[in-house]
Amino acid sequence: MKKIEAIIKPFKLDEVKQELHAIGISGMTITEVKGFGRQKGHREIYRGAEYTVDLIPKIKLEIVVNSEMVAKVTETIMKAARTGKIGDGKIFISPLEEVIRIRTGEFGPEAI
Amino acid sequence: MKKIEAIIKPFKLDEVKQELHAIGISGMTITEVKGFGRQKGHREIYRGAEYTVDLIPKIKLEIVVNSEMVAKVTETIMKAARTGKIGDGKIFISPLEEVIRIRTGEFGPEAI
Amino acid sequence: MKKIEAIIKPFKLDEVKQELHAIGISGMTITEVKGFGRQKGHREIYRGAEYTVDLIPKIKLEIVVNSEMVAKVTETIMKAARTGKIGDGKIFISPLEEVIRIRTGEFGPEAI
Amino acid sequence: MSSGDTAWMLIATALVMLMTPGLALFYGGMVRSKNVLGTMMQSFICLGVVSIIWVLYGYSLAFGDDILGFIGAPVWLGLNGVGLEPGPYSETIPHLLFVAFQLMFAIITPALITGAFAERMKFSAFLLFTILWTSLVYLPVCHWVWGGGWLGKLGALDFAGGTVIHINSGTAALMAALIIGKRRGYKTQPIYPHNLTLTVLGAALLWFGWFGFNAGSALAANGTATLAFFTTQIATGTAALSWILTEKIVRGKPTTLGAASGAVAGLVAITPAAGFVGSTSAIIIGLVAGIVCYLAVLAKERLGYDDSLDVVAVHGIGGLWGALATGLFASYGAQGLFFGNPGQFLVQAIGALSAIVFSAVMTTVILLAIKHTIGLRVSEEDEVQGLDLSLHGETGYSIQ
Amino acid sequence: MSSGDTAWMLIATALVMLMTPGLALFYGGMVRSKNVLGTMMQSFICLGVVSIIWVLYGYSLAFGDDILGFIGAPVWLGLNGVGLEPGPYSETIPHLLFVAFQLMFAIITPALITGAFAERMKFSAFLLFTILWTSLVYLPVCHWVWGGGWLGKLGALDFAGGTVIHINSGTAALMAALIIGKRRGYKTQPIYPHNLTLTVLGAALLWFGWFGFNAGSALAANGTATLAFFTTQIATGTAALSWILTEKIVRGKPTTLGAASGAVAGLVAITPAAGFVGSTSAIIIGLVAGIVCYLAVLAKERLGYDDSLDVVAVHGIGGLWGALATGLFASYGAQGLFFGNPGQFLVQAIGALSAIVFSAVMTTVILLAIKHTIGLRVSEEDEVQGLDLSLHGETGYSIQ
Amino acid sequence: MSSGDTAWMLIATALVMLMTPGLALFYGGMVRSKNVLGTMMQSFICLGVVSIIWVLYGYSLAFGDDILGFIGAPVWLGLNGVGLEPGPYSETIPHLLFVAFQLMFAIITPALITGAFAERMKFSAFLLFTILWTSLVYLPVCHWVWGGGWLGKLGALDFAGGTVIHINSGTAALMAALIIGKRRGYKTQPIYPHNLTLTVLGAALLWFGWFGFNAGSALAANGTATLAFFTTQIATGTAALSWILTEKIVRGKPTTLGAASGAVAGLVAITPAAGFVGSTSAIIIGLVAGIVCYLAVLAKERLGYDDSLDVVAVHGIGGLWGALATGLFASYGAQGLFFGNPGQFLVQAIGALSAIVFSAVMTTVILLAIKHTIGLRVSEEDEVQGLDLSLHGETGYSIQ
Ligand SMILES: Nc1ncnc2c1ncn2[C@@H]1O[C@H](COP(=O)(O)OP(=O)(O)O)[C@@H](O)[C@H]1O
Ligand SMILES: Nc1ncnc2c1ncn2[C@@H]1O[C@H](COP(=O)(O)OP(=O)(O)O)[C@@H](O)[C@H]1O
Ligand SMILES: Nc1ncnc2c1ncn2[C@@H]1O[C@H](COP(=O)(O)OP(=O)(O)O)[C@@H](O)[C@H]1O
Repeated sequence: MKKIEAIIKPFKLDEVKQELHAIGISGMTITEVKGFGRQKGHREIYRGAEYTVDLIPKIKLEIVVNSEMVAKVTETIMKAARTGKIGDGKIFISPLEEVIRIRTGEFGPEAI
Repeated sequence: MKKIEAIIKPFKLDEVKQELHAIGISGMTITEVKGFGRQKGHREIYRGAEYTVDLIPKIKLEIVVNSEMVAKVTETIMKAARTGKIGDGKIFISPLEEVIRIRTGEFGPEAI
Repeated sequence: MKKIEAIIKPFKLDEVKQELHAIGISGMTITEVKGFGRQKGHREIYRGAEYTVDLIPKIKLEIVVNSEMVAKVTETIMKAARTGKIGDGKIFISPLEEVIRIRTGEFGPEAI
Repeated sequence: MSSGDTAWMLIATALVMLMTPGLALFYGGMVRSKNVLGTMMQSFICLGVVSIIWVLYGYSLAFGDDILGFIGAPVWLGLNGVGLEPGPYSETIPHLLFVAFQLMFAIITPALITGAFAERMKFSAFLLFTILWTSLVYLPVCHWVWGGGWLGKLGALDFAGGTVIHINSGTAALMAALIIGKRRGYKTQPIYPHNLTLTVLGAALLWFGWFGFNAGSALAANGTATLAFFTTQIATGTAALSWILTEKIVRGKPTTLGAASGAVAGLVAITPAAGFVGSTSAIIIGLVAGIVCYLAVLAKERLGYDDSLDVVAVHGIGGLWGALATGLFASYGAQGLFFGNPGQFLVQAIGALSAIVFSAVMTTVILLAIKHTIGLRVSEEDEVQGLDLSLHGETGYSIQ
Repeated sequence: MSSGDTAWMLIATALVMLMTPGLALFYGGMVRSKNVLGTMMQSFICLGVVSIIWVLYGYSLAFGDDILGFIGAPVWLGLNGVGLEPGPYSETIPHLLFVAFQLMFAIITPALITGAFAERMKFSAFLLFTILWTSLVYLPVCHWVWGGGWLGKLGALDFAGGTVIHINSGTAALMAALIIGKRRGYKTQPIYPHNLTLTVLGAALLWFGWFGFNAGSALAANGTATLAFFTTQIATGTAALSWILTEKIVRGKPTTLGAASGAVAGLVAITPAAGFVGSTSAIIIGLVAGIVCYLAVLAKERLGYDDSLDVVAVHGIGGLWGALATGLFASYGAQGLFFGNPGQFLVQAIGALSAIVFSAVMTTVILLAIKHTIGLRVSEEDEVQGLDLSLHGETGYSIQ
Repeated sequence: MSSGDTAWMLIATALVMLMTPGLALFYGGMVRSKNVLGTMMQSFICLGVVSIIWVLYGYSLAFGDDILGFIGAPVWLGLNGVGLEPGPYSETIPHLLFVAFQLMFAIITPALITGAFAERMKFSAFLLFTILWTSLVYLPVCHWVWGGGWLGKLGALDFAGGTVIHINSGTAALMAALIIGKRRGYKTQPIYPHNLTLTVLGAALLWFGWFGFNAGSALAANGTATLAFFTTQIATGTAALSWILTEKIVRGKPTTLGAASGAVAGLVAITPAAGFVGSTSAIIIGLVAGIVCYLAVLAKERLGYDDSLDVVAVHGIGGLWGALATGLFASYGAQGLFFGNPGQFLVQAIGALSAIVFSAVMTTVILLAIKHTIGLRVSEEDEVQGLDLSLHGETGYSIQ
């Protein structure tokens, strides 16, 4: 089992979610985050003061999958989340040792 | 050392926190997240329009523990977070290589 | 490649961000979280009722780096985030198997 | 007819109307965010429900020719016969304007009660309750005091509604809290206000509107209106201050919610007295109101009933103090105990007591009837999800 | 001159002024949080733009000596000759006070339209539109009805602006929605209100201010003002209720946004009728307004144009119903169809129709002219980012 | 006594009362969310503190028989002898109503200053400051101008408080900002408004209430009140516009905060002139106010003192411009320089200057006294945590 984390642009969430659903991903966890990277932020003006805001709103998806699904999931995300402009985000893949479903106590692949 | 991540129902947070405290867990980090899974969302109505919101508020706990504590912690979470209804959430366990306490520079098990 | 997660005090974010930038870290992802630990919370009063709030606002940084950068990054965070008082936070280091840049499809160290 | 008095009563009526949305904000800010709309809705929709009742039969039963001191005769059903000429209750303003002014009082009274059962009542049950309570409790008590009924004849002083509105709704609130039961998680989970800026704003609108409530009760733009206006300001400001000073002593910190609550307590307490007392008395009435109502909130915590937004402590106890204080401090147009007329204090006590008993009994009957027919409370699941989504299919905020 | 009438008209004018920020909140709460300031700004800045127009030439073109029934003569440019003595439009209040009162109507009318093109118009285009629309559409129609123009002479009844303000802005809204096109993501992404507490607050301020709007239109503190005041309250409360009951039937849940929207629909519908009808007629007008405007919202969903905040359904349809209803129910100071005067209904229909045609044509011309010169719409990128940041460099909220 | 004038002054007084909570919202929205309640509290509680002072001795010292042109005699302590009959300051309204109206001015003036030291003052120090400043600065300056003191006798024109309220509080704000020092993190961390919808709402309530402030200062419902009302509207709208146009030129974007700030600047500037100038002059006064106050904000950024919410730029500079502009444009009931009376300009300058000097000196003395006794500033830790939690034990929002 692997954990896939993807940082994407917020307005792409619906599309990514739909495409993942289409390839059979039935669960994921979503967090609102702020990203710092190559994409530059925006300027804000409040009376005399000006600020450059370099933290950009992003969405983080966490998806736990069986190892054999990893390639398919990453491809799907890449296709759906891509705009081609700086700031499209990243996908991180990390090892996972165990998954448990709280409701039933099932674990391993069945719990996903 | 392991990292335990648990996605639970928000209103179970207090109970889970208490039970974990009772078994000697003295630290954890909590994030408000949205979950997508088997549990179905709700309908919202705004004038003419209706929306089905399939992202459900959840709480993510992150708890770093020594490997020997993993079983106890997961059991405790499972007991305290369980309602028996769909959407109770998941527990993910992943490897961790190092922990450092910023204040003291301690690392490894002492830092937890 | 490694994933470094740091839980820090919110008002230290700017300093940490700057210092990391100075050592060449060009990307990170930031989440508002609540921490539970040794640091004690505060008391809130609403008419007749009093509450002790033991969840303290913290900032979580996630930084993916090449393995050789890990030491430098953790040192930098430790220096910038430290106040010496309880609650300065933790750094967690975990293995990462793959990184992909969505925009270009690059992967591995190039994608960071 | 006087255009000056009419001008004042037009705007005074508008001011009292604004109090109901002000209350919606005051209450809305104090609940958890999942219940903010459901809570605001309960006040807001009273503007609709009670308006219709008032036209159909409400005004007539409250202010029609007296029947045995208890209720008005149905002489003005559908407001037939109510015209634009000055009417029986005032020489200088159109009869219909008096109807409008009194309507606004009838609207806010059931809205006040909603604070007691906030975060757990079914919307249908709430609507039914409002219709029944307005008809069976508000209309009679209003008639007793202002419509030519027995309490008014007895000489009870109630300048702008301490008994009719605050004791009445505060008593109903207590019964409602007891009958509907505690909120799920009360005392075991943290339940606290989600947006105190709304609450402060609501308190401000209440304060502003209350000038219409109290000074408008003079039914003219004259010296009495001025007196009521001024004592309202002084008592309210003082009560805001005395509440937070007491808090500071008891808890160590003066809170903003305390200042807002104290202001409302002061407004409530000065209501029956406003046009009868002087500035110094107003300071004392406010001072005591801030302290006593705060202590009543603390008492609730011990007694253990869940009056969600402290209607009993603020309106019940505040209204009671105000009614009695009127019997102590009255010196303009009437005399209280401190001005040589102990009988007035007794009359005030009788007035308060009868309102308490009547309201308690009737409210209990109405609520039990609803409980055993359509039910009062939302399901546990709905309560956990929050009224906004479960009853209204909405969420208050989606601020990213 | 009457100090009572002047007192009432001073405060009535202030009340109508408050409606524009009230509208800013009402609309602001309904858009996504990234557009809240841009949306509020469009209403707020009308308070500046239209005030200057009004002084320079607006008042004169609307209310100056009639030229062919169509427009006023430029006799009071820069308000020269307008004094503090009672003026041609009222015997009992200063002429300048009439100017001030009418200014507030001129301010809110273009602000109402902004709901149709919310979340996508350039600020410069909006400013230009407001200047042109006020000058070329509002001033003439206002003159027709109230300034001595042909519709007034024909006998069209419009107590407080059903035709001048609501049909007029509602029609403009429809053309604007069609010409500017749909919001990016309309029907494919979720687009819903970000803060309904603002919307409820806005509706409350509108309701409160509308007492000045309607009862102030009597230009005196008298029986007619009282009647307009009372029917406003009754129709509004009833419409709030009938909207949510219809919702309950159609969708299964009564919503808070529905109650607020229903209230506004009721306010709109009673506007032309306020001083002409009785309480029972007000109930009927409100009842129908709540149902019809809600159905008009549902119809929009089918017809497919993107009138972001339902200006057409609420102001256009609500105003039309009100104008026609005045021709049916008028019984105070004028007679409608149900009171033996079918001719009035016809006149009302003619009034409504001419406003619709004129407004539709002129609005289209103005918008197309702007579209093909400086452009109407923000870039796609700016629309995605939101107006607050892209046009104004601000964000509404940074609440941690 | 006139019921029309009384009606107007009752509501005008209520309108001015509403300005203080309006200010609480205006300021509250501009601070960081951790300080929202603490900031609102400082305005709100002035409603209590100053009310009590006013009854006990404030009114008497400001308006009692003149002593050497400097202060009023303590003839009305506890408001003894102040009745409901028309009093010395107006023939047509109850004396107590004049007391009430003036009280509202005394309340908002110290509240205005709080913007300068927002986000860092101890609540106890703030309370003490408010008591001392009201007693030692406001009361004398108010007496000088309106209570029969030397400035009024000299012929200084101050229709509704440009000198007494705005120059006075603006000067105090400057000294306060200098003495209390910068906020932790000023210029090194981002410090920006947390909720501009509150600020826009606050500006709207200020605007609305200011009609009572300015037009109420006529003390009657007459032509002068109408003039003051109308010029208030025109100057305010114009200033909102001129501020954002200047911003557009300087920074590239017109902001919502700018529109709200410009409106307040316009309100401030027209205050001393309101009943003395015509519509065209009002446009010019507003136009300049929007530009000058915005430039004063930019100047602050260079000068480096931390006047958190720009009280100096908006009230100090705006008030100064207004006072001088009155000496230029006065043409109703008095003549300014442009209408042939250069002497008036000189008198205005003297008035402004003496208020500045007196306020600066006295405020400095008071603040230094507090600083060296109980201390002015919260601890660094409390400042980082925010006033809401550290001083009041509350949080503004817990919206999930
Ligand atoms: N090294 C990193 N560690 C963690 N998150 C990162 C890292 N680099 C980038 N990110 C995240 O990815 C987002 C996009 O990165 P950015 O450099 O702006 O553009 P791109 O995705 O096109 O390379 C950032 O906003 C941040 O959230
Ligand atoms: N594959 C997954 N990856 C990450 N998070 C998941 C995954 N599946 C479920 N979740 C999380 O767990 C929550 C509960 O899952 P759900 O399928 O609704 O019910 P259950 O826990 O009873 O299986 C989801 O809301 C989501 O946050
Ligand atoms: N075992 C743990 N697992 C996950 N997060 C932890 C753990 N222990 C502490 N934390 C996080 O670190 C923060 C700081 O910890 P705390 O015990 O308060 O002080 P210190 O960092 O000085 O040891 C906590 O608020 C929490 O967010």
